[in-house]
Amino acid sequence: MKSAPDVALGPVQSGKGDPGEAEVAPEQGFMRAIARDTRLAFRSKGEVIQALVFFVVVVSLFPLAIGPETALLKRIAPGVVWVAALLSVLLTLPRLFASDYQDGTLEQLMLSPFPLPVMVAGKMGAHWLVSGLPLALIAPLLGLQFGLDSRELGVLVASLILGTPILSMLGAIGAALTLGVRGGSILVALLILPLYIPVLIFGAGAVETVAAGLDYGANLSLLGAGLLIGGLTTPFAVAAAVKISLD
Amino acid sequence: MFVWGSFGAVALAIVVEITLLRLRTLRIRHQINDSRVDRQVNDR
Amino acid sequence: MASSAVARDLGADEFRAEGLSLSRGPRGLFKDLSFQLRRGEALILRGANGSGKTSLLRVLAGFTTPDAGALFWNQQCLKPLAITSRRLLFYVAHANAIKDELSALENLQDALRIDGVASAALSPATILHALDRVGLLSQRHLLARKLSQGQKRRIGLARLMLVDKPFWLLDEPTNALDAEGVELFAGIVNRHLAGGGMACIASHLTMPLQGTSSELKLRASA
Amino acid sequence: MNIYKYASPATFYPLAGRLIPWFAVLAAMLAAVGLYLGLYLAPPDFQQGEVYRIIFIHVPTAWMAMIIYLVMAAYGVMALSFNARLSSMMMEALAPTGAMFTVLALWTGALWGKPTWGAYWVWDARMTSTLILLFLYVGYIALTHAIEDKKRADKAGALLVIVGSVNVPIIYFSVKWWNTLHQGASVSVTSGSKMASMMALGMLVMALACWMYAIAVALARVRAIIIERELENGGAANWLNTLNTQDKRQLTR
Repeated sequence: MKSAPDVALGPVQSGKGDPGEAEVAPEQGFMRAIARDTRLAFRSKGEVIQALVFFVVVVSLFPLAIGPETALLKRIAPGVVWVAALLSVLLTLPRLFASDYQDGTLEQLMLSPFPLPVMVAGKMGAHWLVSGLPLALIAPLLGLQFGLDSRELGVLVASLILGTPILSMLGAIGAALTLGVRGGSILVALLILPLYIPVLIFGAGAVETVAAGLDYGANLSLLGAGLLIGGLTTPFAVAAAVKISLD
Repeated sequence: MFVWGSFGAVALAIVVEITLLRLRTLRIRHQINDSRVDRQVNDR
Repeated sequence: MASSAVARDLGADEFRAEGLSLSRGPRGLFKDLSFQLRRGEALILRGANGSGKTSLLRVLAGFTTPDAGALFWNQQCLKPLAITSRRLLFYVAHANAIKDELSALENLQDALRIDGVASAALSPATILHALDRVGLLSQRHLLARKLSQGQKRRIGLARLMLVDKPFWLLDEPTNALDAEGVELFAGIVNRHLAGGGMACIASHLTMPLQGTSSELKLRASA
Repeated sequence: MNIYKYASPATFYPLAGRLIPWFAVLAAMLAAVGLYLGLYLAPPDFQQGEVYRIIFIHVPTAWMAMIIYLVMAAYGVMALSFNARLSSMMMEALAPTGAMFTVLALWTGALWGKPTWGAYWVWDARMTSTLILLFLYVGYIALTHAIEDKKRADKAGALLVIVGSVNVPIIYFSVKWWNTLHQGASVSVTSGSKMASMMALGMLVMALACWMYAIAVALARVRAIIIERELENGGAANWLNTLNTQDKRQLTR
């Protein structure tokens, strides 16, 4: 089967009727995908709010389990908040593709002139806006419960803002691989949690180092590096995973 | 005690893995024989 | 009609499938299947359930990689889901690509945005006209969740009227449509074919299609 | 090109059958030499006495756990790029053995930790990373069993292992970082007792023995997988007639 390179069959006329239409650029596709998924998420707000409430509840369980003495709570605070954030993001991962897969819109996305990695990156961005970002914004409130001072809360929010997008990116791979599979949501957790461990270590580690008065810059920059590398590589992996799942 | 515990565990794991493989081949043999018997029976 | 303009510009004259074969586990769905479609032609896929109609359409759309065979567009081999094929193919399956959380109007706007239509050309006029033609103008702001299966299918029909791509792959497009809906559907496809478009439709109904259309019977093999 | 001749499962089946005895015998011999070196020739360590001999099985199994995962990733790349069904079958064949070696590495590590550091589990950087590696193995096995369609399961598993293998060094780095953050420099597995050349040799021989064993078991399992998939596709009957007598006798008593 001779496979020729992508053959351009003349000027692509995607405007309706007026041939002079400028070609719609891929970043436009990215913005459209983010806008589309965010709107869809706000239409079914329930899921988004439930994940947020889950985060708050899980975090407040620990003082009840471990006892109220502040010294201990202050030590475990970063770990508790980060693990709760991890689990909360994990809860909303199936949302990424499942509904589009059921109602057939995922196939429309795959047949869109915009490259699939761009559209998938948009979906990941939208998922972060509705899951990771809200977590990072209300985390300081919970940090107060654990007696963290303002500097530690600042680093906690910074680490969550840098870390949660990576969770959405890696999680998208798991969500795409387990599309349409029975018991998929638990399977996603099993597949993706090992990959979350470096983010957890550097995220929680950042807050611990600032609590110990050390330089937390390294942790945050490593998270930033993960964010950049992830941003450039995971969309392609997720696009491949979607194609595999729809084969 | 610890030394024999370690080497013993490895030996045990190897034995278990090999027996599981043998069982799998036996199961396949039954499947093949059954499918060959069906074929001869209804002689499609 | 829009699609004829696109077909001419893209020079989409002839689509050819050669030696396609696919099997799902023990079931060989189709073997060494070839066919050719020129502008204005339609191919109707007949066959009982599970005879591979849907799988064939998904192979043509590029989702499913066949065990053997290739697709050609104007004698050039087509990589599945490559940018060229994505600009030429429109595919809709049983689940007719409608988001329940969006209204009829929003669904159509969303579909066109995904289709890469420049935002300037997203004028509601053409969309409202299409909705009017399928009789959903009054319910255009109603969430799709509240519409009946037949009405959702009609949103799909409105979507067809706005599609800019020359080669349509439709899987049971007339499901849940009443007689008048089927009439409307045939009209849309005929206009598409008359405008130089092509279509491959899996359906049980005999289609009142004017253009030259051929049939392909897929046997439900063992 | 000869390579593609053996890339098809049907022709690879008899070849694998012929290779298994060789690897099995090699594994047994190497293991015998390795054990002799490790248990008799090597002098007892002045600090830990006899207990350090666990190294001779702990380090090879830990190495194998890692190597098999990377070999699976290599097969995964081949499975995705060349659409080679045999590569994904080899992945499926290697996974259980890799997981077994990981469990053994953890088990022997714990048994060695108790007398040396006083506790079965001390969150040592390498041991923790090996534990995470076990989760990656279990993830692959769970994913490939959860998806019914074999073709999709193969490709999905391949992609997961590739993504996993890219993350393994990151996990190792982050766990090492985490470990030094909390415990200071941990006792590394080998630096405790001085690395006599005898010990290095013993470990190397045992590692090779484990390697040969892994190949033999993987080849045997891949033969089983080839037949199972043929049965699933209903093609086993006629394909069987092409087998040579020795394979056929084994399968159709």
